[in-house]
Amino acid sequence: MKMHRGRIAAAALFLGCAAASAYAQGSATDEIARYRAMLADGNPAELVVARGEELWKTRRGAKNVSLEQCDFGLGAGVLKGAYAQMPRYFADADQVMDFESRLVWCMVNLQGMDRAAVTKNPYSGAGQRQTDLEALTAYGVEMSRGIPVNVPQSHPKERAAYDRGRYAFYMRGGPYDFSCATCHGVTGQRIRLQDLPNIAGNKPDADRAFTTWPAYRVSQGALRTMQWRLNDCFRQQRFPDLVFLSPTSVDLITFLGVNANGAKMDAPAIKR
Amino acid sequence: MPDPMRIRATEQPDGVDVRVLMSHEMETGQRRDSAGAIVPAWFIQTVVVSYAGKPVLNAEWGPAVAKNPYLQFKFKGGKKGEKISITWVDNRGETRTDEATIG
Amino acid sequence: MKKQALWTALGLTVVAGCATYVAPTKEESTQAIKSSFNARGIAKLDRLDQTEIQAICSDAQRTGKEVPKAEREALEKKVLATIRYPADGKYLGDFKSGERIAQSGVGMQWSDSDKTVNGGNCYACHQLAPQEISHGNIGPTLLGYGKKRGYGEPVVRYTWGKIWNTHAFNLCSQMPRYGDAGILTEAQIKDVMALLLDPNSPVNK
Amino acid sequence: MNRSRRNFVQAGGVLGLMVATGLITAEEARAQQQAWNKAAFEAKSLDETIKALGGTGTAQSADITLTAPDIAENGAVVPVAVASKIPNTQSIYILVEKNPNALAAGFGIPAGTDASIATRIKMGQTSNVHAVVKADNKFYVATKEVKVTLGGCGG
Repeated sequence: MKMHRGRIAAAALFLGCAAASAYAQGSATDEIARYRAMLADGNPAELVVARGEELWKTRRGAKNVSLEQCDFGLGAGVLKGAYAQMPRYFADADQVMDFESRLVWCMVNLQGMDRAAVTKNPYSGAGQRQTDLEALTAYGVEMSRGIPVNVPQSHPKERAAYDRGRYAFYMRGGPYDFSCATCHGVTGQRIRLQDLPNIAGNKPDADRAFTTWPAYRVSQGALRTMQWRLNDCFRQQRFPDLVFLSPTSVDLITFLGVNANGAKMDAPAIKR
Repeated sequence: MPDPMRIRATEQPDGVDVRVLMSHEMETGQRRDSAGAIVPAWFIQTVVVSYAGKPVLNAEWGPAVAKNPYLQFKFKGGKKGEKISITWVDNRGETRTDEATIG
Repeated sequence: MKKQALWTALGLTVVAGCATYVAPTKEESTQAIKSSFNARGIAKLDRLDQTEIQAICSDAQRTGKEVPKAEREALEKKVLATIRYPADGKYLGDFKSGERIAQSGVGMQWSDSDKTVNGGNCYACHQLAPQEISHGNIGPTLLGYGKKRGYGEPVVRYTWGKIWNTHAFNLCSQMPRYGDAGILTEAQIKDVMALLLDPNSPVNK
Repeated sequence: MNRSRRNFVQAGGVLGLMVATGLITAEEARAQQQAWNKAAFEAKSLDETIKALGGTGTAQSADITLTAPDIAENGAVVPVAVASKIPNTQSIYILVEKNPNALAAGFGIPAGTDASIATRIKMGQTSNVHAVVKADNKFYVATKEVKVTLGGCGG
C-alpha cells in the first residue's frame, strides 16, 4: 500500500513538466478535437454492451450456468466496480489476472467451457460480429464507469507484475528498435495527428490511457479491448504476436492500471 | 436475428428528441477480404420512425452511411410515456423493429 | 518517498519495509516476455533478442541514467563505420516516389507479407511537404530541409548516414535504421533523399 | 388498421417517390425498401443525383446549415448534421462528391418533424460534402469541404 502511494506521488511530480511542455496544437489538432466531440454522443459501443449484458445473464457452457456468480475479486457476483480494480491477485488461480483473463477463467471453471475454444479467436475480424469475449468485456467495463481506478499492489505477485510490466514497457526490440516508450514516453507527442499519451511520466496521460479502454474504434468499426490494444501496439512495433492473456499482457495492464490509480473509469470510450 | 437498436427518445420543450444507434455492418461492396475477394454490399436501405401510427421520419440510405448507423432528429407532438417505433430493412431483406418509450 | 525514489532509480531488488518482496530480475522479466509471444507470419521470435544497442538504450531509459559519454561515443563511432554509401555515388532518386515512401507505414508487421513493399512512414513522426497536414512531431520538422541546410556534399552524406543508421549520430535515437535493418532498399533511400534534398521537391518549395 | 395513405404522401415520400403507405410497421418499411431509389444511389455526381431525384438543378442557399468537421480523423465515420430553414422542406439529402456514388443518405421530413437531422457517413477521401434540401419541389444546396486524414503508425 505504501509502495502504491509512492508511485502516485512520483507520477504527480511530473504534472509540472506536462504543463511546461504544452501540447503542440495547431488548428489541425483543434479540428480533430471538434471531430471527436461530434462523435462523443451515440457511441456504438452501447450496442456491444447491451449484447454483453444479455450474454452475462444467459446460462451457457457444459454446466449451463450464467456468469452472474463469477468472482472478479470483489466477491462472487459483484461486477460493479470490479474492472477498475483489476488486474489483481486471485488465490484460486494463484496468479494476477486482468479482467479478460478472469472472464475466461470463469467461462472455463464456472460455465465449463473449453479454454482453447474460448480463447482461439478473441478479437473480431473485419466485417465480423463482435466476439462473446469482446461483448462481455464491454459490459464488464461499463459496470465500472465513473468508479476510481484502484489496481492493488499489496500482494507480492501484484508488485512483481507491475515491475515486469515496467521492464517490458521500456524494452526496445525488433527491426525498428521500438519499445512502448518510443511512442508513449514523452509528453506532447503525436503520431500523424494522434496524441500519444505519455504513460510513464504524465499522470493525466496515464489516466486517459487506462480509463478510456476498451473503446469503439471508428477506424475498425468495432469495440476493442485492452488486450487487443496491447496486441496491436506490438504488431506496429514490429514485434511477434502478443499472446492473448499472456504474462506480459497482464504485466503491462498492471503497469498501466497502477499508473492510473485514482482516475475515474470512462469506458467504453470512442476513438479514431 | 439482428441485434436490437438502442433508442433514446426524450421530451424537450421544443419537441421529442430521438437518438438511435443501429447494429449493422453497412458493407460498401468495395472492400476485399483477406483472400482478395470482394465482400458484397450489405446495408440498410430504409428506415421508418413512427409515432401514433404516423411517420415522423423516413430515410433511404446507401452503403456510405457509417457502420453501426447513428441518427438524431426531433419531432413535435410526442408525449412522455407514449411509444415510438423504428424499423429498418436492409438490401438482403433482413429487418428489425424496436420500440422505445418517450422519457 | 526517498526510499521509493532510490528503489526506482537503482532498481534495487529489495525494498525496505517490504522485506518479503523480491523484485523480478532482468532475466526473469525477459523470460516472461519471451514466453508471451508467438511467431506469426514474417515476425519471428528472434525479434525479441535485443541487439547490444537496444539493450543499452532500454536500460538507460528505464533507469533514467544516460549512457556514459565515452561508451556512447565509442558505440556511435563503431556504427558510423558500418554505413554503406551508394556504390555509384548517386545519392538522389525521384522525390515523387520519395513522397509515396514517406506516406506509407506498412512493412515488417506480422500482418504484412514478405512481398509487402515497405514504407518509410516518415510523416508519422516528421513534417515534410507542407501540403500534408497529417504529420507527427516525434522527430523534428523537415520542412525546407535542403533549402535551410544547403545541397552540398557534407549535408548529403550526413543525411544518407542518418537514414541508413541513425545510431551513428545519436546512439539512442528513436528513429528506425532504414538501411542497416533492411527496412528500405538503397533505391528507396535515394528517393527519400530526393524528397529532402532535391531543390524541386515540395519539401524545399 | 387505420390506413391513411394521403397523410404520408402529403408529408412528402422519401426521395419524392410514391411509396406504399399505411400504418408504420415492418411491412410499411419493407414496402418502402421496394421503392428504394437505385438510380439516385448509383449516380456519380451532384447533378446526376438531382436528376435521378426528379429535379433539374440546384440553387445555393444560406438557409441550409451543414455541420461537419473541417478535418475528419477517420473517413470511416464522419459526423454530419443538416438543418434547413427553407419553408416546406420535404427532404434532406447528404452527398459526398468524391465517393464512388455521391448520394449517402436521404431523409423524408413529414409535417411536424424539424427539418434538422444528424447522422454519420463514410468518406473515401478528402472531398466536398453537399447538403441538398428539397422544398416545394425545388432543390437547394450548401457545400463544405471535409479533409480526411491518415493516422496510426502501421498503415
